[in-house]
Order: sequence, then C-alpha cells, then structure tokens
Amino acid sequence: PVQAEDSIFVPMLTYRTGPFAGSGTPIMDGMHDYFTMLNERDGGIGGVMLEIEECETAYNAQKGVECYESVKDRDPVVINPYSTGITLQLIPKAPVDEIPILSMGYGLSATAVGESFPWTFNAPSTYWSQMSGIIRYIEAQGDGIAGQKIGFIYLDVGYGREPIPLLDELASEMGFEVVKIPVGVKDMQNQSSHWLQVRRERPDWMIMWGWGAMNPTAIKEAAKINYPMDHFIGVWWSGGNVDVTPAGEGAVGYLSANFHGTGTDFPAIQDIITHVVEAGKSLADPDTVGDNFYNRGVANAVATAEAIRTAQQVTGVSVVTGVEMREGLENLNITAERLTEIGLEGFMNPMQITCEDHAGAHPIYIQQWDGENWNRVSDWIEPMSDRVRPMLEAAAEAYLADKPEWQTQTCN
Amino acid sequence: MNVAAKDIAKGQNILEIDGISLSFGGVKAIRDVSFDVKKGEIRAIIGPNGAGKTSMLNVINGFYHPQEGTINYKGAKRHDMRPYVAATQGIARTFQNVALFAGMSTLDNIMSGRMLKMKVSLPWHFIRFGPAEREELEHRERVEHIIDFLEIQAIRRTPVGRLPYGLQKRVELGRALAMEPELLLLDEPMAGMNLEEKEDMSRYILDVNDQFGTTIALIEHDMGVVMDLSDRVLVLDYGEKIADGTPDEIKNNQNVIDAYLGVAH
Amino acid sequence: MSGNGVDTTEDLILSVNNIEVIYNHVILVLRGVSLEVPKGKIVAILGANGAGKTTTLKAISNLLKAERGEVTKGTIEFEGTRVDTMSANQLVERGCIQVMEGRHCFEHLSVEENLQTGAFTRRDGRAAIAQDLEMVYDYFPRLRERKSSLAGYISGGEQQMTAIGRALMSRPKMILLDEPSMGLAPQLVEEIFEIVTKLNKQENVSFLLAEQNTNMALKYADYGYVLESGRVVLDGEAKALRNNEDIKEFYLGIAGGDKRSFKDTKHYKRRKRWLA
Amino acid sequence: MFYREAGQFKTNYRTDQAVFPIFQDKIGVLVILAFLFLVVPFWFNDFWLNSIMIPTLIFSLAAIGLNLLLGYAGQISLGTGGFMGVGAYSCYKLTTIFPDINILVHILLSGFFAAIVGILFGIPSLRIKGFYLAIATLASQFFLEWSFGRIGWLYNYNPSGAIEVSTKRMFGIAITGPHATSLTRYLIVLSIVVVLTWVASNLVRGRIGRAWMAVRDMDIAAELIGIRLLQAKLTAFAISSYFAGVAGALMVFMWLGAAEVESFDINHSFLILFMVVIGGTGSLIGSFMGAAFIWVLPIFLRAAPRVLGVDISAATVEHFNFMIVGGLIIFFLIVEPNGIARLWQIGKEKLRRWPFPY
Amino acid sequence: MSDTTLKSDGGSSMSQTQRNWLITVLILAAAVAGSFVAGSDSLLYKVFVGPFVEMYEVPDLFVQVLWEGLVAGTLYALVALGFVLIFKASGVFNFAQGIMVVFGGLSLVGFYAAGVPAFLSLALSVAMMYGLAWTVERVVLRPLVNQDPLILFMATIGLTYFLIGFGEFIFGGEPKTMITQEIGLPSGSYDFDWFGGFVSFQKLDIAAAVIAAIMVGCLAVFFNKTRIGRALRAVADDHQAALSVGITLRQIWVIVWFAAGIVALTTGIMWGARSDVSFALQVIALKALPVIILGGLTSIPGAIVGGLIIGVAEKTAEFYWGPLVGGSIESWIPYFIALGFLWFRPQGLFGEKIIDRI
Ligand SMILES: Nc1ncnc2c1ncn2[C@@H]1O[C@H](COP(=O)(O)OP(=O)(O)OP(=O)(O)O)[C@@H](O)[C@H]1O
Ligand SMILES: Nc1ncnc2c1ncn2[C@@H]1O[C@H](COP(=O)(O)OP(=O)(O)OP(=O)(O)O)[C@@H](O)[C@H]1O
Ligand SMILES: [Mg+2]
Ligand SMILES: [Mg+2]
Repeated sequence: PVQAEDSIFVPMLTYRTGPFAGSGTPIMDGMHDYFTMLNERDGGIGGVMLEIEECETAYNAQKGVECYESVKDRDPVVINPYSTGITLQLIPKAPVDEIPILSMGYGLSATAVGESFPWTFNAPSTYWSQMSGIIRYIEAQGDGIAGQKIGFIYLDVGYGREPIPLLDELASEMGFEVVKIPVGVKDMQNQSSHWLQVRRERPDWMIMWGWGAMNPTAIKEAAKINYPMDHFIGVWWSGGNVDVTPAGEGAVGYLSANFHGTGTDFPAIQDIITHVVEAGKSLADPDTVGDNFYNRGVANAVATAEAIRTAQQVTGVSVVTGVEMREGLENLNITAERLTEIGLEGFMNPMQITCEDHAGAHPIYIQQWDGENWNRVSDWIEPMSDRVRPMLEAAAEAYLADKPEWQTQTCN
Repeated sequence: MNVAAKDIAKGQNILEIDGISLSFGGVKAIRDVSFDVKKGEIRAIIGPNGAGKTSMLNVINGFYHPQEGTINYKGAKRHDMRPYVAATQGIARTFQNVALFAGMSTLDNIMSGRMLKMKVSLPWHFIRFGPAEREELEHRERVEHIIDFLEIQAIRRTPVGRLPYGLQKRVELGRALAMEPELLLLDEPMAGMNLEEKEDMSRYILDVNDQFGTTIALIEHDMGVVMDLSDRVLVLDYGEKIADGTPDEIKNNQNVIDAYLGVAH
Repeated sequence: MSGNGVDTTEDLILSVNNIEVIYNHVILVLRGVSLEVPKGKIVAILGANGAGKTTTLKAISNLLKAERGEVTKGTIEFEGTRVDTMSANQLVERGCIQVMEGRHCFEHLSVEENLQTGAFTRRDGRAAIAQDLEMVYDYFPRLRERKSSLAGYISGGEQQMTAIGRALMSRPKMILLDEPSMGLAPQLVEEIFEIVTKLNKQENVSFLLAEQNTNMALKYADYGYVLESGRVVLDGEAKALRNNEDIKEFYLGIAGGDKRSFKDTKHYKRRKRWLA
Repeated sequence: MFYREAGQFKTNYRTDQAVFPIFQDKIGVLVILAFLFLVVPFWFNDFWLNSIMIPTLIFSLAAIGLNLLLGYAGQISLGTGGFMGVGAYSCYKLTTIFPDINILVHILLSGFFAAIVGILFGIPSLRIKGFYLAIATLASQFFLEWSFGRIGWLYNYNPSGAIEVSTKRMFGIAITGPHATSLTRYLIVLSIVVVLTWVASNLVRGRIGRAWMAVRDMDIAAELIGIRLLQAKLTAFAISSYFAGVAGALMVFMWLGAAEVESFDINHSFLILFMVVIGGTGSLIGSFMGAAFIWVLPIFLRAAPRVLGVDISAATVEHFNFMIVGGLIIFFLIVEPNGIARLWQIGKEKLRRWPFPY
Repeated sequence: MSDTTLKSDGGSSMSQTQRNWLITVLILAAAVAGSFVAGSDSLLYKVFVGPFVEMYEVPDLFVQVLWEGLVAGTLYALVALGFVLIFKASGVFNFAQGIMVVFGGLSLVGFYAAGVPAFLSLALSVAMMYGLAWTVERVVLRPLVNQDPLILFMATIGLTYFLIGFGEFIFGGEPKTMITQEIGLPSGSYDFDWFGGFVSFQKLDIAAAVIAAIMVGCLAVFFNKTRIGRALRAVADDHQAALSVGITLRQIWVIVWFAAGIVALTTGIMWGARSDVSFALQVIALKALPVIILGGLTSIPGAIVGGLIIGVAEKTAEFYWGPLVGGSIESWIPYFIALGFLWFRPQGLFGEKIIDRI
C-alpha cells in the first residue's frame, strides 16, 4: 500500500473468504477498483492520494472489530463495515473515536435518524425503506396487494430479521398476509423444507432477504417447485450475478431490488477498465466488472469519494480525517449533474444526506434477470417515508433509552 | 488389634453369599454359588481362567447384579445398587487390569480413596482457605502414612500412567487402603510381580489384615501366596463352587487338583 | 558379550547392542542394554518392576514410537540386518512378533477375529491359516468355547490366551513374550511354557521372554539376563543363574535350600542391589 | 543452575500443597502479575489492550472453563459458545431489569444462569460418553443459538436482534460502553480473570478436582471407590459453564460492546476447544498459553505483511493465515500432544537437569 | 450403566426401557386426548393433532416432504459415511470430512474450468483425493499414532483450517457452478399428478440415491468380508496392538482416507449440483453429525439408516411443527432426535457396544 503522510486513509473491511465470499468479493472488487481508479486517473481526490487498505473479516464480527481496532489509530476517514453484525458493534464506538461509519444500504435502520446517530450513515436507504418500496411495487402490479399472501424468506440473522416489524405493520394496514420463513445459516444450502412450505402456503409473492450461498440455493429451489419467478423479489443483496447463474434457465424472470445501474456502459466504469483492470491493478475477474455487485461496490466508493470531496470543500482541509468526513457526509449531495460529471450519468438516483436524515429516503427500482443480464422493469419507486420515518424514530429512541450518555445532535 | 481379638471377631460373618447366579446372554459366569466371609479373615478365591472369580467380586461390590441369589452384608440383606453405595458401606477393591487414574499422581490417586471421608461442601473449595484446606491436610497426613507403609514415597508425584505395572498394583492397593474399608477385595494383587515384590506385597496384605483388622477377599493364581496367606479358600470352576475349605484341605482336594492345580502341586 | 558361555560362532537371530531409550525426550529408561538371542534358543530377561524389560522388548519390536519413546543410541539387529529403523509391520513380516504386556486385545473384535488379525501378514492361504487357528484352539480349549465373544468381555486370563494365540497365528521365527504367565492359572502357566518349548524344539522358534515367574523362566530358558534400572547387571546360562546365590535368594525365594513361606517374610528386609 | 528445587525442603504438608511449591515459580508468578497489573497499563496502547490483552484474557477464562470440563472431568463439550451466550444474554437481561445494580455484580451473577443451563445439557453425559457426548453437546449449542435468535425477550425485542451495552459507571468512572477506556476495561477483566483462575486452581487441587480427574481417567473405577458420577459430572458442567458464562458476559460487556447470535456460534466453541487442546488439557496455565497462541497468532500473521512491507492482498493473507494456523496446530500436536503447557514443563525439567541432557 | 450390558435375561419386573416406553406412550395419549378436549385452536391441538390431520388431508405434500427427507437423508448419509469409514478404521473422528467434500467438488469444477475435459477432470479429482489421503497419512497421522482420540480429532480440525486456506487460495472463495450435465448426471424431474396435487422427483436426487446405495454396498462388503476390513477394525480398537501384530497402519490409513475422499468427492458433486460448490458447503458436515451418532460411529448401515431417519424426521418436523415456534428448527431438531435415541442406546442404533468391564 501507498504510505504517505499526506494521504487519506480509506480502510476497507472485506470478506473475500468464508461462507459469504461469493457475495462479498465482487463488492470489494468494485469498491477497491473505483478508489484505485481515482488515484490512477486523478491522483486521488482534491489532489490528495487515497491510501486504500483491506482488512479481511470473513464476515465475522470479532475479526471485524479487530480490524477496526487495528486501523482506528491511523486516522481512517470512514469505516465501511460491510456487515450488519460488525456495524452494530461499531455504532457505539464511532462517536467516541470520532470515526464516521457508512453502512451503505445495510446496518441498523434506526441510524438513519441523524439527530440520534451523528456518526452513522446508511444511505441510500434503510431496509425498511427498501421493503416499503418493494411492497409498493407489488401493490402496483395487476391485483394490488390487499388480500394477497406474501412469503418472506430470510437469512435467520439480524440482517434478515430487520424488516419484519415494518412488514408486520404494513400487513395489518394494507390488508395482506405475511408468511415468514427463516433460513438458518447452517441450512443456507439445504432449503428443501423451506420451499415445501412455500408450496403449502402458495403465497402470491415471495420476498427474499438472503445473502451469500443462501441466494442461489433459494432460486434453484424456487425453480424446482415451479414457483413463478416473476413473483419472486430479492432484496438488493440477493441480486448478484453469482446468485442467479447456478439456476440457469430456472432463474429467468427473477426480480430484485436495486439502486444503481448494472453493466459497463458508464464512462467511469470504462475508466476503471482502462486504468485499473487492464493495468493489472485489480483483483477482480475481468468478466465480473459491471456485474450488479461489482457496481454496488462502485456505488459505495462513489458515495465515499464524493463525501470526501464535500468534506474538503466544506471544511477547507485537504487531508480529511473522520471529523471532517462527518461534515462531508452530512452535506453530501450527489446531484444528477454531478453524476454526469463523474461519468455515471443515470447510474443512480441523485443522493442527498442531511443532518436529520442519514439515509435519505432514496428510491429504488426493480430489475429482472433474463438469463444474461439484469433489466430494469420498474421506474424509480419512492419508499413510504411517512410510514418509515416514525418507525425509525421510535427505534432510535428505543436504542437510546438505556444509553444515557449517548452523543446526539440537534439539526436546524 | 492383637491376635486374640482377631480370633474372636472371626466368629461373625461379614458377608454371606447365597445361591448367586449370574449370566450374560448365554454365558453363565456364576452358577448357584454360596459362601461366606468371616470378619477379619483372609479369604482366597481361586479357580481356572474364566471361572467367574472376578465376576464374583463384581457382584460383591455391586458392579454386576446377579439374576438370582441373595447377599447379606454386615447382617443385612442387600439389594441391587449402584457401586458407589458399596463403597459407602466399606467395601474397597483393586482390579485385575489395573484401574488407576492414569493421569493423576500417586498421591492424588491415593487421596481419591479418601473421597468418601471428605465432607466439606463445595463452596469452601472455591476459596480453599479454612475448612477445605484443613480437611485436605488432615487426610493428606493419613495418606502419607499409607505411602510410607507401602514404601512408595519416591513416586509420590509421578503420574501413575508412567509407572511400571508392579508399582501400579501397589498404588492401587494404597488407594483401596485409603478408603479404610471393612472388606477389601483384591483381584490378583501380585500378578506381574517377581518374588521379592510378591513377598513385599504379602507382607502388606498381612499387615493390613493384622493392624487394621480388615477382612480381605483375594483372587490370586500364585498358589504359594494363596496357601501361605489365606485362612480359607473358595474354589470356582466354570462358575460353580467345587471346593471350600482351609488351604490344606484344598491342596489335597482331588477336584481342585484336576481342575486347577495340575499335577505338580 | 563373549566369554559367558554363549558360543559366538552360533547364529544369532537377534542382537541388541548398547541401546539407550528415552521417553518423552527427558526420561532416560535404558542406559545401554545389550543382549543376544541365538537362533532356536529361549532367552529370559529378569528384573524388578520398572527395570526396563518391557521397554527393551518394545524397542526391539519398534513399538516405542507409539509411546513417544525413542532409541537414541545403539543398534538392534534381527537375523543380521538392522531393524531399528523399520516399521513394526516389516519386522512382523520378517518373522519377529511381540506379545504385549497387559493383553491388548481388540475389544470390539470377537476372539476368533482377534486370532485372525494375527495372521495379517501371512500370504500362505486361508487353509493354512484355518489350520493354525485349530492349533491355537487346541492349545487353549477355553478359547474355542468363547470364540464368538467380544474380546472386551472375556476374563483376564482368557484375554492373555488370546494375545498369545494371536501372536502364534503369524507363524513367527521369533516371539518376544512379555510376561506371558501373568494372570494365568498355574496349570496354564505350565502349559504355556510347554507350548514354548514345543515350538522351540519342533519349529525352531526363538524366544525372548520377560518374565516375573523366575522359577518357570529359568527352568525353560537357555540363557538369562538380569536387568536393573535399565542396565544388564548379570547374565549367564539359565542353569548357572539358577545356582547363583543372589538369584536364589531374591528371585527364587529359596533360602538355605528351602522355600520360604510368604507368611514369614519380614518387612524392611535387605534388598540386593547389584548397582549399589 | 538457578532453577532447582534442591535445598527447598518442605517441613509440612501445607507448603507442599501450595500452588507453586518451587520458590522460583512463585517469584515467576508474582513477576507476571506485576507485569500485567503495573507494566501493561502504561506500556500498551489501545490496540494492544483492546485487540490483544482483553480478548486473550477473556478467552483464557472461557478456556479455563472448558478445561475444567474437558481436561479435568474428561467430558468433551462443543457447546462452550452457547454457554458463553447464556452468560452474555443473561447479563444483558439483568442490566435491563436491574439497571441500578453494579454491572460487575451482574457479570458475576450471569455465570449462574449459564451454570443452570450447563447442568441441564450435561445430563446426557450420564449415559453418553466420548464423541457421542461431544456431538450431543452440539444439541445445546444449536438449540441455544436458535433460542437467542427466536426469543425476543432475551434481546428486548430489539429489531436488529442484537444486544448492546450501555455506559455504566462505578465511582464515576465509566466501566462499560463506548466511554469506558480500554485501560479500565482491561484492569477489570484482568482482576476478574485472576480471581476466577485462583478459584479454579483451588478447585482442581482439592477433593472436587480429584473427583473430576478420577471420572476422566476411569469412570467405572471412580464409581467403585465411591464417587457419584452424576454429581461429579454435573458439578463439572455447572462450574465449567459458570466460567464460560462469565467469559461470555465479559466478552460482550468489556470487549465487543454489542453482540448478536453469531458471536456465540459453533466456530466460537471450536476456537475455545483449540485453545484448550493446544494449551494443554488439564492445565490452567495451558489455558492462558493456548488462548494467547490461538488468538494472537492470526493477528500477528495478519499484521506481518504490512510490517514487513510485503504487498499481498488481505484475502491472500487470510488464506495463508488459515493454512499457517491449521499447519501450526497439527505441528504442535505432533511435537507435543499434551500442549504448550507440557512443552513448558519439559523445558523446565530440562532446566532443572541442566547442564546434563537427562 | 451396567444394567444395559447386563440383565439381558431374567428379571421378573419391567425393565427400565420398557418403563420408559410405557410412560412415553401414556403421556402422548394424554396429550392427544387433551387436544381434542381443548379444541382445534389450542396449542395442544396444533402440536399433537393438527399436523397429522394435515398429512392426511394433503397427501401430495406429505409424500413430497417424505421424499425430500429421504433425499436429504441420503446426502447426509453420504457425508456420514465418510466419517464412519475413517472412524471405524482408525478411531479418528475426522472433522475434515466437510472440507474434503468442498475440496472434491472444487477440484472437479476447477479442473474443468482450466479446460480439462469433464471425465478427465473427474479422474484427476480422484487422483487428487488419493494425493490428499497420502499426504494426510504422511504428515498428520503417522506422527500421531497411538495418541488420544481427542488429539487426532483436533489434528483433523487443524487439517480443516489448512484445507480451507489452501482451497480458497487455489480456487478462490467465490461459489462455482457444478458441471452436472457434463459428467452425465441427469437433470429435470419426474412429476406426477397424485392425490389431487403433484409430487415431483428430481432425477438428480434419484441418481444420488442409487450412487449412495452402490457405494454402501461396496464398502459393506469390503469391511466385513476382507482381511483388510478386519484389520481396519482392529486398528480402531488399539493402534499399538495393531502395530504389534504387523498390521500396516500406513497402508490402511491411506486406503480409508482415500475411500473417504471418494465418498467426499461424490458428496461434493451431489450437493454441489443441488445448490453450488462453495466453502459454505462444509457446514453440511455438521448436519451429518447427528446422523452418525444416531446410527453409531462405527456402522456403515448405521450411517444410511441414521441418515434416512434424520432426513425424514428433520424435514417433517420443520415442515409441520417448525412454523409453530418460528421455524428454522432444523438446526437443532436432528440433535435432539439423536439424543432421544442415544438415551436408549448410548452407542447409537448400530454402533459397537460400549464395553464396560472391569
Ligand atoms: N460383562 C460381561 N459380558 C459378557 N461376558 C462376561 C462379562 N463378564 C464376565 N464374562 C464372562 O464370564 C466368565 C467369567 O469371567 P471372570 O472375569 O469372572 O473370570 P475369572 O475367574 O476372573 O478369570 P481370570 O482368572 O482369567 O481373570 C468369563 O468367561 C467371561 O468371558
Ligand atoms: N510411556 C512412558 N513414559 C514415561 N516413562 C515410561 C513410559 N513407559 C515406561 N516408563 C518408565 O520406564 C521404566 C521401565 O518401564 P518398563 O515398563 O520397561 O518396566 P518393566 O521392567 O517392564 O516393569 P514391569 O515388570 O512392572 O512390567 C519405568 O520406570 C517406567 O516408569
Ligand atoms: Mg479375573
Ligand atoms: Mg513390563
């Protein structure tokens, strides 16, 4: 790694090993490659080089904390934990160590409430917003949602369980029925009984909150019981290319949520290919560049990089560290123009973070697998912020209830 | 206890075995055997291999439960029970295939024989100071006597798994003695010893019997030892009792000579 | 090793030269043991508990490694070739097998299967093996009765017979017997030694036996070694040893021509130590 | 030359039974304690305290717990992770139910809940032995894992399913939560571990320990000399689980600050088992050595390339890490199956004989 | 414990086992009666009656559940078989079986990806498993002969770590798709319209069952009818004694590890075809553990029968009872089922007797 006094230290908590490596690797590649591209092409951000360093967690919370401890004294600009488990452990540490945490589209939903969690960011959307978007999508299809039966199959860990409260609440309000089917980590690749339950319950729609090896297995099993794929929607972590390819033809029609574009048809991605991949500076298999999860990593890196840039602008400090970065994140505003500027026109919806709202109620879209590629099949869907926000606030309050010394902030 | 006292005590039976039968599946290990053991005597049990001697000891200390027959111990009829109950009633035992606690030192092995006599409850052991330590030291002293008695001071701290066979047998005797039993069952205590060691062992057995008045039932294949030490001898063959009497009677019993002793004796 | 009665021109089947054995890297057990077994002879090792008899035998049959012991010095030759680097299996194939102290039967195999494993290295066909099985059963009729019982359940003496029978099944040229008489009824002890002599005479099998029953051992052996604290302290023709005063006193229990009674032995008696 | 017991005569059994009969050992322990209490706090930075010292101590405690069960009582358990979880979750519940009671009391109490669960799942050991028992203990591991995720009451229905530690103070100093400095937490952990280790060493040297070892070495014989197997095994399970429970509570409250079910999964059980076996079954010092080895080695391995300036990716480092740790485990087992503690002992024995080789 | 090995005949009163059975039956009867009294909304009804009513009313699903259970059972049995082979032949509880499954699958896919034709890849993978067996014998087992089973168990965990690192280093951590068609495995399914619904049998699953049956048959013959087979069992009982009668431990270990490697490769192919080949797959080793204790650690038929029992019981339980408690009980239910069996037979259904003799 580049070692320089005047560089910005961007640690990456990765998992290229362990049971979730399948999902993790492309994300880490995308993130790593975008940062490297900035260094190669632009000489860093605002003239300051980025010092990128990976620390392998294997999705294990203890290793994650250890990684955090090992980097925290070296002025990391932000931590991307890439695991809800690790995020949960870092949330309390962030304000004390003054290192912001960006859990992009995962982590604890309640941290969207900026007043309560000044140091934690989960843009572009919380799981709850995302779930509400998916429900909206379902509602918008043919028969509406009232009276429908919705199956929710999820990885039986904190991450998978997180959307349940919202789902329950929406179910009673909107008049649909929910069937919950948890999949234990040990049974990720052994889901026959779960899908038999699907067969028994005959849900009209299936929603999946899966990760790692759970995804391809679920899609295969769904195909086995002839479940209509176009009524099967995955969270945006269940939409990797590695998730659908093993099922072959069976996966055609499968849907998943997303918030950014796929493919390589973006100038910035082309820059990655020329400056990084072809220059041999990437760890990625060239075939996977532009895959959904690869681009997820790029999106994450874009948000980080833009926040660094914003931080530089807002604070006037060029070698930013955590404290400035927090400012940058709270003032982050990636407009459509800015996206075009950085070569990612239409790659994602404009993204803004504010002091109150650390997630930003950003819309999602639904994509469909055609056997080769992901295709957009919906417009941008706005989440039900009116529903979600109060729940977030309640959750934040509950979180703080037994933590009298918690650092909060007031926004104006 | 002096010799006269021993003779008086001999009148009472400490153990009465009546009509015991024991079988495993098709194998009849013991068939309708009855005998008694008098207080303070040394009672030998002999017989060819597989005659049911060890099984008999197992019956006496509750490890095997006979299908038929009754056992009277210290005047009371005994029911089937877990073996540790026998230990609480004062029956101690050594084993044919040494059954020491291989990972523990000699000292600890013998100390473990005092387990039943130690009463201080668990919480005291957490801090050790006070009652637990006092009790420990008290028993340690008794154990040291046994160690002296058996002349195994030198191996006090050696894990017994590393000891040669003969010494292991001696430690095992020590462990049994530490239980201060009323009835001591010895299963081939002298197997694998040379003459000198057998002489020592005999001495210990006689001394235990003599000094503590412990009743002893022993199985042994060395006829010299059996004839010299025991007061009465029970002979088993194929699970049946074929003779019972003083060493001299046994020596000349034709059945015993045929089944067990062979011509030479 | 010469000048003590062994005819050096005679063929040696086994010779152990000055071996040293250490357990666990720190416990020195044998401090230079040398002994020889001429072809077709019976040699006995005598010695108190812990003298190192078992260790010597295990060193020869290469079983020490399994106990974290190793031969650090000296050589062992079987029929003129060095065997101390061989595996136990090669040694058995060459015809040298050990009967281990403390039985070591395969508990979960039946008696008959135990005996059959003894023939593992044999290549001379089922018929020959079956014949030898009969031979073992003839030696030990008790085993025939219990042949289908699991070896773990049979009595101590029966296990001992199984262990000996198992070794015989390999048709060895040489048998290392560790305390064969332990736990056997007197009649059987004699039978065992009869079997030993028979094999020795008829099939020219050589024996090295560690035995506590000195009386028996010296009666049947040709030659004897006395081991003490890992060293050979005395050796000689069995006959000569039998007449050695010290052996008489301490190993045979004959004081002034009469057998002592165990009842009369005194505590704290003087012990003979050659290495005082 | 310097390490001799010659000349140190014991005049009564009491001194003979002391924990460290050899004078030099006693000094050694004092030096180590002094180092841990007086030197470490001043010399070690946050990373060392947080990522090395605290976890190592906590894992040592858990390893001691398992060692009592496995090394002393001979019952293989693969459920340590679950028992640690019971400790952690009950401590969490205690703090929310009785927020005003000192957290240290909660931590020490939480072990009792683990002990109760340990006893329940120890019952099969009465009939089942060896690997059958080991696998049966997995029943407790998986059942507990499942319960931690399913019973909302345990984590106060927190939507994330995790338990989080709030700041608690003692004498005005934060001792848990993000505000507690690593130094405070280190000293607390150290004190608890030292005290409990002392308790463990008392136990194993006395009647209880002997009963356990007897059961371990030959349970039939143990029963025949009057040891109640039921009692001995269940106390072993209870006390072992108590240690594991306290370690679990410490792990969450003094180290991680938050935990979810996965923190107590089966891998965790294996980790502790490794520590015990590599350190040396049946040795308390071994538990410390094993914990240090298994926990610290990968950290060093991970840091090594950066320190040495070698440029390889984090993933590759992790691969090598696995290979090296796996390889070293095998290597250690081959060199000394009885663990590092035995190596240590042999070393000492050699020292005692020095300059003679044996 | 003695009463299990004893009391085989005689005894006028009811035995312990009979009494246990009677009590169990009575309790069940009471529960069923109670549920009818309490009505169909009561929990009792949902537990004791509801599921059976459903089985009767929706038979196609019930048949499908049974079939899925049998299929899963066959696959568990394959993993279990690997464990049993090695345990039976050497007394080693080989924890690395799970990673060997992954390794087998990965090497096949890996060779194919490198451009080797499918069947040649298969052959190379077999060769690779042989290489693994040889290396393991040379590096791990040989130096550890006659060690405590626990030590050997630990060594295999060390081996697991090593293989994880090594495998990920070579093949990369991301999942791969199994080359099902290329090596001639069928795909698709036979669907039947039965009982007013449909039942579907995957051809792949049928193939798995057939292959498993063939393998078990061969292994059973090998173990029971051959000289080597007997020697293998001897080794498991007593390494030293086995050495002493001239059994070639080395050769035997290579043979069984190779056999276990083949079983692992087969398992890897079959499981890989069902989902994909990834390192997450090694957790199925954990699924096989209850199977082997239920069937008995040393019994080949036990692995099969145990596998089928566990498979069917687990799927039925998850399907019919799981939803009552929030699902995902598959993670622990098999262990409790196995524990239930062990309570009656501590050595598993077909395991070798535990010899308690003194
Ligand atoms: N638990 C058991 N299961 C099956 N058979 C047994 C069991 N215990 C003993 N036997 C059988 O009962 C018979 C008597 O055995 P026992 O051990 O009592 O003989 P012994 O007289 O002590 O012989 P030895 O002198 O050889 O030790 C033997 O044939 C043995 O195989
Ligand atoms: N595995 C081992 N580890 C350490 N020391 C051992 C080991 N095996 C034997 N020893 C030691 O080696 C010495 C010799 O033991 P060995 O078993 O050879 O004696 P032996 O002459 O056969 O005695 P016995 O007549 O009692 O069988 C003993 O002091 C014993 O403590
Ligand atoms: Mg006997
Ligand atoms: Mg010996």
